[in-house]
Amino acid sequence: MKKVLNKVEDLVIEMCEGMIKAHPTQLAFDKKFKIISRAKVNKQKVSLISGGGSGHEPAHGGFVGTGMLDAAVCGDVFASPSTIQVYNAILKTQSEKGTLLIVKNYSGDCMNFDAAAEMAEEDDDIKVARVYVNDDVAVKDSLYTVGRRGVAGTIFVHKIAGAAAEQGMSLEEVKAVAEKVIANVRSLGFALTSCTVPAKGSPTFSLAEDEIEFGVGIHGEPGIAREKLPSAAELAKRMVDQIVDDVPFKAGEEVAVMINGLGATPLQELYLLNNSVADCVEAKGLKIYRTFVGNFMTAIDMAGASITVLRLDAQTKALLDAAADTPALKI
Amino acid sequence: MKKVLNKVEDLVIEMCEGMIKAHPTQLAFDKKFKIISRAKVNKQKVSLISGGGSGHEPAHGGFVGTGMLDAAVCGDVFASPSTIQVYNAILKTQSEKGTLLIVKNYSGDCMNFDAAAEMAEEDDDIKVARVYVNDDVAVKDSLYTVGRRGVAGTIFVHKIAGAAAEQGMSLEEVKAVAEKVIANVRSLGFALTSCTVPAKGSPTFSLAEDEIEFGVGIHGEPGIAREKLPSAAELAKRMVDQIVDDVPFKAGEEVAVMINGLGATPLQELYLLNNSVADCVEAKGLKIYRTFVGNFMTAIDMAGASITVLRLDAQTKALLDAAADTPALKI
Amino acid sequence: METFTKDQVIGTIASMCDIIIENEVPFCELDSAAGDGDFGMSLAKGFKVVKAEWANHSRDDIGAFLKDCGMIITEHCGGASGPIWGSGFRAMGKYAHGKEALNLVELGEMVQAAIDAVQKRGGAKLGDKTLLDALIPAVESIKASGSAAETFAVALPKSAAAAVAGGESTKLIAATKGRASYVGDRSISFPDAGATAIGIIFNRLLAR
Amino acid sequence: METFTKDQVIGTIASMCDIIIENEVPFCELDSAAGDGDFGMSLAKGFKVVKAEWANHSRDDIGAFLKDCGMIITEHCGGASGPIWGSGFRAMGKYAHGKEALNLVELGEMVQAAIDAVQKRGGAKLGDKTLLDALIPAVESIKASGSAAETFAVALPKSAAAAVAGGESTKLIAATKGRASYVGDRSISFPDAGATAIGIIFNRLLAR
Ligand SMILES: Nc1ncnc2c1ncn2[C@@H]1O[C@H](COP(=O)(O)OP(=O)(O)O)[C@@H](O)[C@H]1O
Ligand SMILES: Nc1ncnc2c1ncn2[C@@H]1O[C@H](COP(=O)(O)OP(=O)(O)O)[C@@H](O)[C@H]1O
Ligand SMILES: [Mg+2]
Ligand SMILES: [Mg+2]
Ligand SMILES: [Mg+2]
Ligand SMILES: [Mg+2]
Repeated sequence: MKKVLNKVEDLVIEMCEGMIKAHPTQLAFDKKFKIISRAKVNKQKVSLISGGGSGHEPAHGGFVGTGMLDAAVCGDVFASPSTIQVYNAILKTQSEKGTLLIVKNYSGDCMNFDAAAEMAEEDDDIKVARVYVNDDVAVKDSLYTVGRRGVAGTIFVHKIAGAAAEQGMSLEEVKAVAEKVIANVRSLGFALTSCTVPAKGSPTFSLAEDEIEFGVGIHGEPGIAREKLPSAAELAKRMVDQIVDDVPFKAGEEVAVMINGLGATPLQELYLLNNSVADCVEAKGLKIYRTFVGNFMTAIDMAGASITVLRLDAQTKALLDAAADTPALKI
Repeated sequence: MKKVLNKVEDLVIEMCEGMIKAHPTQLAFDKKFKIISRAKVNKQKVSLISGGGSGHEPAHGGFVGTGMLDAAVCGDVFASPSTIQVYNAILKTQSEKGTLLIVKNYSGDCMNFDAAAEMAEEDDDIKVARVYVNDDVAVKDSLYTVGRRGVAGTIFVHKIAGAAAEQGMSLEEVKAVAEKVIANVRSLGFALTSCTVPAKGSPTFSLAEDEIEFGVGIHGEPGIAREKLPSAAELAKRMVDQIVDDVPFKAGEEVAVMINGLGATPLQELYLLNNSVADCVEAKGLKIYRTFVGNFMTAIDMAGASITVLRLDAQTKALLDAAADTPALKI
Repeated sequence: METFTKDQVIGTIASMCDIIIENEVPFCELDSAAGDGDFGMSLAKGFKVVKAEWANHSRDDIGAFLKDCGMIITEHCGGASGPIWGSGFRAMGKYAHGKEALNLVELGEMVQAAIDAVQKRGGAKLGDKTLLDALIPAVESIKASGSAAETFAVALPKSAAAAVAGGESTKLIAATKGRASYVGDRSISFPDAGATAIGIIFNRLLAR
Repeated sequence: METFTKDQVIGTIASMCDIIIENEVPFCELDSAAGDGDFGMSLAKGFKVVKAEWANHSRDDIGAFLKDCGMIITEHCGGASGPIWGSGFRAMGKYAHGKEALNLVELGEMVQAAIDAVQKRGGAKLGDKTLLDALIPAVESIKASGSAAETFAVALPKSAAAAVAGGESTKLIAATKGRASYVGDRSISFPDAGATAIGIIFNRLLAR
């Protein structure tokens, strides 16, 4: 393993402190509970908290700021933050209008955020609502499973629910907007290489020089199939087909598109992929309202990318366009 | 080589088109001469043109927009755009106030931008000024060499000269500001892995699992020394020392810091590096006015990073803080 | 009637901490095949704190001791393991409130309380390819031994064997809960990390 | 007096295109040691267009033909090679304006014009570890042969040998111009890509 690193066990703390030093007027960091929050809490708006394991940078700390999150709770690499950490984030950003937890749908995250919400409701009478993002179409959703996992689509939930909260909507309204985004967003990812979890020190899986892992998540979990590396155009077509047919999105609808790098794939390739993706999305009769290309929800140092498509309506379009001022996204 | 790619020879064009599709209202693309320019040229301000070989994304196309560049000319991967391409960019963005070319100090780039400037001055009576960015302290500057090369510090020149142009300054004034930035900016980089030039298909150099190449540029050229991977803190100390002692910057002065990823290094490591860098810069008695962490000037898919420090004064501080709205940098 | 004393319970938890810390890497490897490879680390992280804070846990009774352990696990274990093992320990603490010793029937009831809490927290049931697939057979075995008034010496090895068999059985099923569920049928033939770990911990405890 | 006719010049440039295109990969490798590995590609890119547009170049005289080639090289060669080879060809075109044939003295003067243009554009001189280190000895050799009224058959192999020796000599020096200069002393022991290529091209032309 070759990384810019001091001691592995200090990674999350040092990374968060490096982030605070880069954005000292915007962000604050609680070292004990590893909470990145806005430097100044606005008690008059619904508070938005997200978080999860670390290793997804800039998610989630990079999306803390005006128009998006109020706090991000940082677990260890790929491990949900504990109930106590989340509980303290709720206390720290407590507002008059209540708190919305934006949880990526993973057992660990759900259990910890749920338990923390119950604690805050029972012990501190804080109104806490929760939404679970589950945009990854690589995972089959059925009654018998925990359902799809949450990946890059989470950023659209942060952005749109964040704008709703900033406009002064009630907890119920912000939650409804977040759920509308979740119902309309789908993603799919692929890996050219595994990531390396620093504490483990070696890649989680290995791929041959001409192989990809199709349908991966954001933790180095295996995807749904291992296969030969296709061209960017073939990859785009197949992924867009699978995403668009899942909801399904219908011709004439407007969408936002996100081409998300998983950490080690350069912008060069992401923009090249967007070239094909945009064509495929338009070939489906969809109208691209806005596109985001970059590293938003990564899997440490994995080479690969994910494609996210979000169906928009007048309300979500306006909220997507609303001002946001965070380290990783400014609009 | 494992990349998201169609045909290697179409890479630059497809990447540029993917960029335009992501930012259709902001940018325009001239396919024949591979020029990314603002969708709307403002003829009342000095035009700023930069560019160079491709492979440094988001540089330079990502910095085209209000408050920064007017056009970026895209060469093939790591090869300067031709004289004719640059000449056409000058024509395309011609303004009443003249044109400033921001050239990274490489033989190829200098020769092509110089020849293009002469062509535009002689054939079209366009006032063209030029500045050469040479911030890399890894390279010894002497009377007998071509001098230091231009790396990530170029982004500060784009930003600050861009703001000066946007404010309506004359060509002479914008050039003077750009030269002030160049005189006060220094960078140093290191690589954990080589990059892979797509047309070649294999890494330019190879490093052992515990080795870094210290003092690399942004083209996979060898650095100044190959050595054992130090800790992030050691790396930061040594690099900051070398940068700060070069000018030299003096205690009490205010600086901007950029931690620039070379393409495949995740934000996690960049923020962790910033944590150490900020401490080292402050230990030198310098005051950090503003910090930028991210991928700004990459070497395709190289793992590694560079550190840039820019000494500021009242004028450059104000220009650094001025509004900018480009795909890769918004202020 | 034969009982497990408070000191024996405390000694068992001390051994359990050591076993979990020693197995950090192998437990991570168990989680690599279909999970995300951090199970050993997440678990060890909390149990290391349990050990570091050893002198501070209440010794008032078995329940108070287990509750203090449970709070630390909830705070310091990462991932899914924090709420699962934390709520399990806290539930055992609640059950054993005021107790100075446990007979076999009580031991069974206490572990059942842990299982109920884990099910309440995570919503999994037998056959979902989680550590419940080892814990449930183990507790059923203890309960049967309790009804048959067997000695600890007879009952515990049987229960450990049931846990191991339960862990083995997870090889045959596709995960439906936890991270391994995302790979669906590709999780078949790899046993669940949590369930396998339960079998290993039980056996090592017996060996001490 | 012996001369090189317009058709011979055109034939030589045709061969030169082929040699450069055939050597795309080896020329890139020459540039990998201390440069950025793209020299072969950059050069070939322009000469491929010279070939593709072959029928469209003016045949009015040697100068017109070389100038058209030079314009294409300037437009389509990437990197440093575009302005260097482009200005060289354009300068030869200017020198040979109106000429239908060249004697040895004129050939020397024409190559000297190219060298002057390259020096004007790039500011390098002999010993800076650039292609000038091959070109300058080669042209000096031609000039000497011209003064001595040698035949082409005697003069050209001598000039090619001087180019090769000049290329070899770049091994001993640290680059001060071009990308290789950034590695300073680490460029020592690797010959300059451009200078080595000049030697190879001269020799291959003679072999045809
Ligand atoms: N909902 C659940 N109920 C009970 N046990 C679960 C549940 N989800 C996961 N587990 C157990 O947790 C183990 C994984 O723990 P860990 O690696 O810490 O979690 P994470 O999935 O957050 O990485 C699994 O092997 C499984 O035994
Ligand atoms: N200033 C210069 N004058 C003359 N020749 C030069 C100069 N700079 C570079 N060269 C030549 O160009 C060659 C490299 O060309 P190329 O690889 O196309 O350029 P780049 O440095 O842009 O990658 C060098 O080997 C050298 O011979
Ligand atoms: Mg985990
Ligand atoms: Mg080059
Ligand atoms: Mg796990
Ligand atoms: Mg080169």
